[in-house]
Amino acid sequence: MGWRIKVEPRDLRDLLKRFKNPANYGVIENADIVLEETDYSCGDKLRMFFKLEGKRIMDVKFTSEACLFCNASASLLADLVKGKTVEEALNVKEEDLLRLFNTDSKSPRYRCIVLPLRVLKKAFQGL
Amino acid sequence: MGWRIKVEPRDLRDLLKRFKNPANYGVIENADIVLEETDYSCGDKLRMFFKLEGKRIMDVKFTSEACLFCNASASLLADLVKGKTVEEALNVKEEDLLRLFNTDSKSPRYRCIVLPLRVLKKAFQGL
Amino acid sequence: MPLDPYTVREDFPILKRVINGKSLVYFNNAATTQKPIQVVEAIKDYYYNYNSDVLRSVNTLSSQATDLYMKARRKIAGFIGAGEDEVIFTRNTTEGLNMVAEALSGRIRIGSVVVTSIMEHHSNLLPWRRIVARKGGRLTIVGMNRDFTIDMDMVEKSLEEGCEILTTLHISNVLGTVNPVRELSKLAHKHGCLFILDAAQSVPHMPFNVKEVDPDATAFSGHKMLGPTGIGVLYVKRNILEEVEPFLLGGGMVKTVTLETQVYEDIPFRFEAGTPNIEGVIGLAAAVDYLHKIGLENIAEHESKLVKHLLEGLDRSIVEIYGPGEADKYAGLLSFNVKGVHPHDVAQFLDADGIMIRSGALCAEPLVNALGASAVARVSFYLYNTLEEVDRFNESLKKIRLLV
Amino acid sequence: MPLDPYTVREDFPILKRVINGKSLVYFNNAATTQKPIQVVEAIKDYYYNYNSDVLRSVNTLSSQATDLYMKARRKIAGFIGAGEDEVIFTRNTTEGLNMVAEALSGRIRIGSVVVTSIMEHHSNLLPWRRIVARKGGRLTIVGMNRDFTIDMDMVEKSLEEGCEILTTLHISNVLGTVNPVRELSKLAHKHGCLFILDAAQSVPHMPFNVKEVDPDATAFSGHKMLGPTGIGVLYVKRNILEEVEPFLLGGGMVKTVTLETQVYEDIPFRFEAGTPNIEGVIGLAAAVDYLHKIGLENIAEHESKLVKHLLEGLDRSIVEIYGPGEADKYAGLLSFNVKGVHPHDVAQFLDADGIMIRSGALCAEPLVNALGASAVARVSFYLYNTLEEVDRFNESLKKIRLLV
Ligand SMILES: Cc1ncc(COP(=O)(O)O)c(C=O)c1O
Ligand SMILES: Cc1ncc(COP(=O)(O)O)c(C=O)c1O
Repeated sequence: MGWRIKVEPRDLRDLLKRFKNPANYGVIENADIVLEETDYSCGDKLRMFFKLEGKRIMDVKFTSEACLFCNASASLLADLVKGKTVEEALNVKEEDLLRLFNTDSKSPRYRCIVLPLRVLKKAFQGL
Repeated sequence: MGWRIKVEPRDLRDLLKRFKNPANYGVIENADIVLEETDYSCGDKLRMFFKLEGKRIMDVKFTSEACLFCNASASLLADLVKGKTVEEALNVKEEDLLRLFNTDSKSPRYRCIVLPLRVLKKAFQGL
Repeated sequence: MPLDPYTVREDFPILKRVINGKSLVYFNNAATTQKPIQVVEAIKDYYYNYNSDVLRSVNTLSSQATDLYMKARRKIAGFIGAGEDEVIFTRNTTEGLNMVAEALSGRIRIGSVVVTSIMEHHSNLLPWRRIVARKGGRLTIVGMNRDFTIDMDMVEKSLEEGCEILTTLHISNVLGTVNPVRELSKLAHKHGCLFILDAAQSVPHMPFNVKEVDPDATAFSGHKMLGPTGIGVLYVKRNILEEVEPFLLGGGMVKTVTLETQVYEDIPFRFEAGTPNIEGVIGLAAAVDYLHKIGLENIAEHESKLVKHLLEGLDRSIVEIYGPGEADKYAGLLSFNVKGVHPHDVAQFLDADGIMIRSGALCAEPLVNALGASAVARVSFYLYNTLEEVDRFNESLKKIRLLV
Repeated sequence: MPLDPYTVREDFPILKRVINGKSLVYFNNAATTQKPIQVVEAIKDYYYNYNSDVLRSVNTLSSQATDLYMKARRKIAGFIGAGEDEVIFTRNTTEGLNMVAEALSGRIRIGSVVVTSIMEHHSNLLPWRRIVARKGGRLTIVGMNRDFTIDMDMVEKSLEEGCEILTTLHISNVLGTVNPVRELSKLAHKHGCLFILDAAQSVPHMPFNVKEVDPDATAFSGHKMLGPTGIGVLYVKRNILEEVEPFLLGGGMVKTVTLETQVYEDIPFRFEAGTPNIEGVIGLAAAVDYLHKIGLENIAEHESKLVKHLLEGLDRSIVEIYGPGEADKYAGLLSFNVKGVHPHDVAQFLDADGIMIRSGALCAEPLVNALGASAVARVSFYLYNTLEEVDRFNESLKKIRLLV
């Protein structure tokens, strides 16, 4: 994986191909936790659904009114934490997601990319 | 008359000589109008007393916790308007006072010098 | 004499920047504008030659600073045709609107009505909503006409039913449409209602005079008109200023203070507590000089040309344009969406070509939602933008088919 | 390494000015300080290379500006040992103190007590007086000890009788004395009371860490520490910030807004409505860098030396000195009166020699009155002042015998 952002329309196109209909998009009807957040750059809305068994994350899905980067990030994050424990998931860092996009916190898309992680951390807070 | 300000300690000394115990300083016991104002440069307090007969100004006095310039200006203004009508007094301009001190509205003492006139105008407002 | 943007551009060093290998195209002027050398140099000159406290100290430096400050204040007041004592310096439009709402809260009682519109920026919705909630009043939110301006029939109906305050924006920061502010103020006053105007997007872009428009209060921001951030203007009619409570209390807004009580300073100083943003006022006055030199009519005309050119180049088969769709109905900004592409991705795509636009809900979520969107992309112009830049934008956007 | 004011002066172009034929001596630093080239150039660099909206737009320019802004924010928070999310940008100390007072007004009920001191600047008296008046609470004003610091016995007694908020200044802008803030915060917290600190005169002049002093909130101004006007800092502990209502509402402080309601942004952004003073934050961060480079310990030590020299030179037969009178009891400022001469006239007299001081009630009328005066003259130092300047001051003041 790895998309360099800030550079070529081509990169956006590749990203689009892979995430036009992103994996893990959708609703978990009997979710244990549902959380929605909006980003303060005034745009991305993201809702995440978590199904747990004890401290283990059995399933993660999301719905959104969000951009490519936010959707891609949510989709990848869901893959990353499925099957892990809540504690392990809380150890995922912003950098881990940013690295998947070959970028850092200075990217114009920084907030889009880290939004899913913020939702996850808030969802698991105090668990 | 005429003190150039902003220049020499000598000028201040001359001013002091003349206004150490300024004319018209004091209280009018049966004044028709008494008004006190403080200047927003945080310092000068000036109280003015007016004795009227109809629309004619019979006497003006002042008391103050104020600097030399404010005292001098109040003293000179009192001389200037005594015997005049309220309307004539209201026609006195800031420039008239500033000219007595050979200065203009850019002087550091501008506010001290015009305070007596502001008190007078407020006192006669609506008369 | 029409404005020559190429001459103007010489005064804006940032426009020479290269971003992502392309020369910068700055189309985000409704968010904030660039600053000319003249403004930056005025600030620098102040700092290196006159910096002092103002309105307080008896010394030459302070008098000189005070003189510059008061001249700047007069210039800024004059720019909108206001009296010097009717202008209060704020941080930005947002603070100005919060201040009026708080100041006028005394007029709101149980059942009182404040009328506003669906078009408002959050900064002119939330403060009023808070006031009416606190006082048990009611907020009526009127919709738009087909031409995407405020629905005058609804306004009139609301006013007839009785209302304390009518408040709306002049130019929509999402749609670029211009509300009929003179009719609004006449209508409001006819019904004994105050008219408060959010002029954040109009004062920088067109001739504006409070004597003609006749709002009871209006707010705008320096940073949207070539001036510094951190400085805004709130105009309020003298008679209202005389009767409302100061917002912030402290140094500089009192004549005298005892252990028991205080006497407030005269207007407008009563409303400016603490050390003011002196450099901001001086920078904004330099911006006003600059705008005057170019001419507000010329700026408005120039922006019209740019919008027209933009509209001609947009490919309507992939682009959805918000608002009336006819060039002469827009002030210098326009929002759109590329079908099937999130506006953040559109912005990113244009950014790769060195073109800066804004995307999102533009701090006007209710309006954007009413347009059937959750976010939009916005192009907003100013005096230094050129037809060539619009061509570059239109070319770049054509390539977005790749994504669709 | 002790501070060399002559090297420092090279960074302050204004100090080369000639006023009334004499080279400028600037002794009005408690009012506002001069700005070094480094601060002005940081602002200029921002305008000419990065100027954009921050925290909102998806484009390279905005990301770069946001990155600069957030770095500056972290630096300023770090300067006082605060967490990044505990710092709110204000216009000045005055706004900060008004904000805390309003934010904490929920804790004031009928009969609640707020304790403050006779030493306060108007900006830390009036906002609390308004709150207690509105809520039916009571304001207790404690006096001073013989050493002209806050009367700790009175404070303790008031706290024991029950009090919600204790608020005072750190260094008096009139007396130059330093209140025992660690003891005050410990005492307040022991009695379950909040401690609010006006640090306008301390943060610029000495090492200051919120973790050590432990106030629940504290405010200071950028312009008193080499930074721009129009930017101030309000520190508030995270747990308090989480529970209080935002002060201003509008763009940038909400996550989402519907026609009915809104969800506020996380702290601290919830408290910063509208476009922030970006250049102010960037300028202030440059000022913080500058102060760090010199070292706050060094600055405090340098100012001590100047005060000592000043006191040695003052002719006590004509000059009345306020405060404890011993050099080591003063931070870098001192107030006095020349017997029989109004302080405005003293200031004018010194001005003729190119020396700028402040005179008046110094926005602390109750304190000045308690000193038995209606106005005082004040000398206040900073890192660029020299012993030679103090000599010039003392020489000039001797000549005032002419007036006495
Ligand atoms: C102790 C103290 N508090 C508050 C203030 C107010 O600061 P500002 O005018 O920057 O709000 C000052 C400065 O005048 C001060 O010295
Ligand atoms: C119509 C309108 N009102 C208010 C604002 C708020 O301006 P500021 O962020 O300068 O307070 C803006 C700018 O974003 C605007 O476009």
